[in-house]
Amino acid sequence: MSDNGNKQHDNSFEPRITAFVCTWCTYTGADLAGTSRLQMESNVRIIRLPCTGRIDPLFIIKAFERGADGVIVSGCHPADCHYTAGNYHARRRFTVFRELMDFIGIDARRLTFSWVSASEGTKWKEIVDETTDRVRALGPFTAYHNLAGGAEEAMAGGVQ
Amino acid sequence: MTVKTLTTENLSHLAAALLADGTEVIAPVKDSSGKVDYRAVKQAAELALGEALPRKSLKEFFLPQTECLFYFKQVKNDVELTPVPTTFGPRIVLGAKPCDAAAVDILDRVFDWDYHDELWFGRRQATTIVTLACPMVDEFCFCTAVDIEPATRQGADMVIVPVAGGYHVETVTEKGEALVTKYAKYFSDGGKQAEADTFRAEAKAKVEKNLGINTKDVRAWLETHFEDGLWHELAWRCHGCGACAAVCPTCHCFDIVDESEGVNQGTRRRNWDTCQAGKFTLHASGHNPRGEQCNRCRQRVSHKFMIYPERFGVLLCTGCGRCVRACPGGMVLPEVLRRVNAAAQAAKTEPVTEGVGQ
Amino acid sequence: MKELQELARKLLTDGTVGVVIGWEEGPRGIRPYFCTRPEDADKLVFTPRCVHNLATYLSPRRSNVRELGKVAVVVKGCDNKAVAGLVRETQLKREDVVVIGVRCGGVVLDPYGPAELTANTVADRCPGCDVREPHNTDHLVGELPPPPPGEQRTAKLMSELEKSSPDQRWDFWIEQLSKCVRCNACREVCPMCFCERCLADKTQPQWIDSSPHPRGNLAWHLTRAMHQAGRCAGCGECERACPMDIPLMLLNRKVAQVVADSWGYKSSEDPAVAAPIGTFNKDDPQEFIK
Amino acid sequence: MPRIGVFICHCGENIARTVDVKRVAEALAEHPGVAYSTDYKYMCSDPGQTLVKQAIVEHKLDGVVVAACSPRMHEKTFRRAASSAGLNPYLCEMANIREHCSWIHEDREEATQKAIELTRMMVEKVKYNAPMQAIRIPVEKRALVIGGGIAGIQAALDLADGGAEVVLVEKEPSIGGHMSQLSETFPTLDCSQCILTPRMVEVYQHPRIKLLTFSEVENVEGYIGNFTVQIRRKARSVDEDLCNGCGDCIASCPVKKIPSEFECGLGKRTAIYVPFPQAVPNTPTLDRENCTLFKSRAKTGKDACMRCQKACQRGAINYNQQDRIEEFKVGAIVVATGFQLYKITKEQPRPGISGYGEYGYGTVPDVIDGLQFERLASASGPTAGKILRPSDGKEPKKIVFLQCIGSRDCAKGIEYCSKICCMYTAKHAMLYRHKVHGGQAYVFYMDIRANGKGYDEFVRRAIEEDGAKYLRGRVSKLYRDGEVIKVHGFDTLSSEPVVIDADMVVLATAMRAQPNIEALAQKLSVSYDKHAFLNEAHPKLRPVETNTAGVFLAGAVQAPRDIPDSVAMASAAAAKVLDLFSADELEREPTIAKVDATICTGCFHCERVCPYGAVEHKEIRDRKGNLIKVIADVNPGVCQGCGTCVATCPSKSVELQGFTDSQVFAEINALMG
Repeated sequence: MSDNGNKQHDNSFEPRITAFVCTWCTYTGADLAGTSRLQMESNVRIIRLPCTGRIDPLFIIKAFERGADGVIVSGCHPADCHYTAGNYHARRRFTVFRELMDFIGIDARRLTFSWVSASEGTKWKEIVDETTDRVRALGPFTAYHNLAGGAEEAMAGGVQ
Repeated sequence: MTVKTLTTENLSHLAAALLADGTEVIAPVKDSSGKVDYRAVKQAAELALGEALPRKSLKEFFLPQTECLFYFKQVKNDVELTPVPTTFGPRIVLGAKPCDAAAVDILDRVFDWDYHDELWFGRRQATTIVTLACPMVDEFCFCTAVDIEPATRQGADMVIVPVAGGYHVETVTEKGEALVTKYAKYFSDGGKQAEADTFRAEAKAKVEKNLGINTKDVRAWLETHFEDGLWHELAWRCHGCGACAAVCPTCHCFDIVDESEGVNQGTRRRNWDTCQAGKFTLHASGHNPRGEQCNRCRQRVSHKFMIYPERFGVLLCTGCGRCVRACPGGMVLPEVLRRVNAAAQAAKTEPVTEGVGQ
Repeated sequence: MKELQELARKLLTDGTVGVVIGWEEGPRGIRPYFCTRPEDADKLVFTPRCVHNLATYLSPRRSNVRELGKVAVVVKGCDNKAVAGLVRETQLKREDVVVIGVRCGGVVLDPYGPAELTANTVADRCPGCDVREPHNTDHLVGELPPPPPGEQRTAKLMSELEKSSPDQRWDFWIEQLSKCVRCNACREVCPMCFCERCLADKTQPQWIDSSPHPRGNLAWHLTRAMHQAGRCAGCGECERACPMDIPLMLLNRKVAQVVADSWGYKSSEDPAVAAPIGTFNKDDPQEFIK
Repeated sequence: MPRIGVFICHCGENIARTVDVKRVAEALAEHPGVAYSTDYKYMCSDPGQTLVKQAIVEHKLDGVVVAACSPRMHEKTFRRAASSAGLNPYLCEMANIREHCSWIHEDREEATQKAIELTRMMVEKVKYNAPMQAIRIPVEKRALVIGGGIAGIQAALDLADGGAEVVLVEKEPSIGGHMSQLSETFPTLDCSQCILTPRMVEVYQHPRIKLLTFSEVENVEGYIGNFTVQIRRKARSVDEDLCNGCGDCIASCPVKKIPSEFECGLGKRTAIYVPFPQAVPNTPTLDRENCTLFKSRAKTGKDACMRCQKACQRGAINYNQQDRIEEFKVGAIVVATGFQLYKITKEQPRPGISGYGEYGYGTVPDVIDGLQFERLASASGPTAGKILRPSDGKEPKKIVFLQCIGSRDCAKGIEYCSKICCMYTAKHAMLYRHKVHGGQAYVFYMDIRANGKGYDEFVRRAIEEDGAKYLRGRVSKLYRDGEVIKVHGFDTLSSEPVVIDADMVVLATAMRAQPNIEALAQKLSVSYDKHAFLNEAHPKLRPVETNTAGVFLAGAVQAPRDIPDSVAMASAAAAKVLDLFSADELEREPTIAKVDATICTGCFHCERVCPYGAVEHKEIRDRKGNLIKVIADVNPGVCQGCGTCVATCPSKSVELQGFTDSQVFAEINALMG
């Protein structure tokens, strides 16, 4: 539909990447990357949550449904969780989810899980650049985006 | 009514010709695991006529399990709507079960009741249904008990009956006539009426053994047994899933949802729904008039054998038996009907009507 | 069989329970049976066609079953894991139910199909069964039959799928899930799907499209599989109930495999065994996290 | 239709240089639900905030999005502004188009497009924001101070003098910490004991301070204003109430040759002991590991010796005393657990690094660390203040000080500067010269860091007045050669190798985090850095607070600190606590979880994952009082708002206010279109 997120002055494919991050570590780490003026790829849109423990696999599913080509989930390193254990629970949840996604045929390379602390601005930049490169090479996730085609279906007028 | 004969070979040629002319051909098709479904075919060889009963009925070709009604988009403070077309390209169903065609005819009534459903009738108009007379699927067939015959003409534009070497052909409607006219070269003149009649009679006799009830008495009993132990007894076993409704050729309830497709845009869709689901009648207030499964079990039987006939004069059941075969809890509709019928007969002689439940 | 019938009759006669949930020979094969009168106890059967997991009837949502008073339920070892699951998740107080365990040598795939137990007809959960004799039951009946024949088909299919490319897996699943009509039979027969309002029925916001198109179906089945992690008893009722024959147990088994490989958890008949989701170990594997 | 106001900040040139802010404002003006959209040079400035406030009133806005810097920077600012204009503060959100956009991208087109999308996401989110009220919780006006070193003592006294009740917990038998071991203190050379001891006594006598020595924090539960702490009172074998500190038991003890911890092994103590004469409290402690009775008990099961019990006229000795747990309710916690020194032995109390092999791992006699030198120089020390070699008791004529042992040494694993070593080495050189006339001190250093008031002058004095020879360079090896220690070094200023025949070598070892401090940090939910120093909430603006509300830091637990710094931090932490205690109730962000009672099934997955035990069981009954179901209920005082319960709840019967499913959904939804 819209080509927002694509680098419009350039015709090559630019992936849309959604990042779900915790506010205490990774969001602050991304702030630090900003304060340090670390130049990075512009494809990532951050959604800030209190803790990785709050990040639901549904968010990732919905992001893919809404046109994301890749997703990053990032939070505090083990033992560093502001809430002591949210990241441990998230780690278990995403262990299952990642395997399940892989089993269903979603290329695991579209998903990045990372621990980025508030002091790891450089690591955040690396995660962003690396994920962008990887997903750019994989190409658009049209297989997922075309699953319902509700809007297109209506516009094209073909039902059944 | 025109009577013709169609050889097995020519049926295949007819399908090929229809496909070549750009007509969508829907027919029973077997998948790799041997299950049969109605599906649009790409070539005549896929046809699996006279095989097992397709898992789902024909209704999805007129009322798809999900369909877009329109597309909406909010622009500044306005909403733009893009409607969906209500006219469709030509389509033919080859080898439908007669009961499935009858179901479509039954449903025509409700879709032209308080509102004339353009999408239903758009598809109806575009579709020619050729049914294949049925020899009975198994002991859970009970079409004859609900006023339908195994080779009924109801809902069909053309009926074909298996005879030696091919099919005896009878046109029923103008659409059926048009088909015979347009593709005349595949049809030979004259039918095999006697052979066809025998087929019909034998099939009918077989199905009649499965269940014999008086539907009027059943309806009368239902009218006076809104509260009855039977409904509770059914609800013990019933899981409240919608498997029966999904495979039922006549269950036609739907849900209308607005599905988001991004910021301030989306589609309004119509999806299959079922009265067996607890959330089906849940009010926004939190109240649920059919809050318990016993209410919902009653609803399904009542709608089919009391409410629909009351309103439209026909039963909302074709006796195909799909609900029996699909039920994970072992619910058996003919068994329920048999018990209700027995109670209704008993009530005729006894002044006080007893419930049939424990 | 006699032993089971006698026990049921006794429990009903002395008023211990209001209903014994077991199996009967119905008009179309074996089906669940709700025995409320001592004189009906003879209808109770146990054969290799007793496939249904009756633990699902113990959910607090089954108001019509609850009306019958205290429940005795007949369980196979596998079904008993679901009973434990319900107790573990506080949906059931163990003392509120009388659990009658039956020693089991395996059941068939289809309660309506042939009764003979062979490598071809055996249900997928049976080969290699480790709970042929249920534990922690109130009563245990029957002789222990020989172990079930055959081998797990799902495991084989799963490893084949795992060997194929992601694109092939995707095509496989999208084809399978396209068939889904969202009748929710998988959910309704599942003993662990006891939520008062399923997430799939949540509309504000609508995480899972209610429309039965592949997008909504994928979101639904992924979510359901996620929610089964460490909870699925492995009874396979979802797959049996599916009118469109979607191989749902592939997903559940995959999740069970991840749970077992990552944290050494196996579904258990003991409600005191903590579920793997909701607990953690500081040293849990995390190779996938950068 | 919502009426959202969108305010795009230029941040001077910080944003406007790479983001076309005008275009962002124009694009958002077209977005459904946006009633007003504008840009301004500095949104956080007074006129900027006024612009926001005026727009809220004039355009009847029911939501505000400020696209500017990180919400961690100015979210409070704009929420306050919104609030003063009559809008609920929680209807204001920020889009981060500076740290997450303009500062990290160069391409103007890309950055502008991204800024539009980030702002649009927040507009969509804010449509689902609900007005919220801050949570008010009562405050328990008692503070827990962990650690009885100078920082803990200072914090406890400031708090108690300020009117707060204080519980001071010290794991050793006496308070005083490292400072009590020092001889003189830089840069004034006043006697450490002389300035510390009166404060220790003051703590002991203060009516509002409850002093718990030989005790450790067992468990911490609760939240700011309402912590419940459990303190393990380790068995001292001496009844504190009965003991009058006469010392008869100590005199009677036959086990007299235990190396004294207080004297850093340079002196001896008995099995029942007070660590040093001025200890507070003056109650002895029985060291069960070395006591004859307990050794006998372990071996034969029979009691032996028992001389101390016989000697005690008060009957205070109790060999069967058990550890006991005492519970206190406190409103705030000050962590002042201090540091430990890098060991010169091979084994380190903290894993990961080892000592210096080239300096003999502490096996070369007369190679000692700085704290041991302090004991030698101390008038109350094992040598009564005379500088004598531990090996033979001779007075060293040449002494070599090595700085940066363990510090600033990536190869050995500690890259930070320990801050105090330059100063105490200068002090040592000076004290040595004062005590050993004609002695020569050499100091090997990397560079001199003397950046405190009077510090550099102090070092100059050591060099210029007391004749310490400072050599810039490191020592490559040292070894015993007969009577002397050969020290091989390199003077980088003259580019010459140096060999000194020293009588004694003092290693200025690094300050390190306490062993097992991680366990305490986890009990307190305070994060720590890779060296296990606890993290402050903000390195500049919130140096004594932590990210766990109600927990504060003082002294070397946070980083290497000298005495003045530690005392300043302690007073700052005390001031913060007193500020917290100044109101009867405190306000908290309402970002907490809430259960929807109508759909909760009571599976209690939420309870299992909640790190705070905030989930309680609640009975739902009908009008007649019949139990319908038992469901989860979140205690708003205990919930910290992580949201782990929300993601875990299978039916989504629990919501996290401020980050509801609807809000997150709206943000994700905004990815398209």
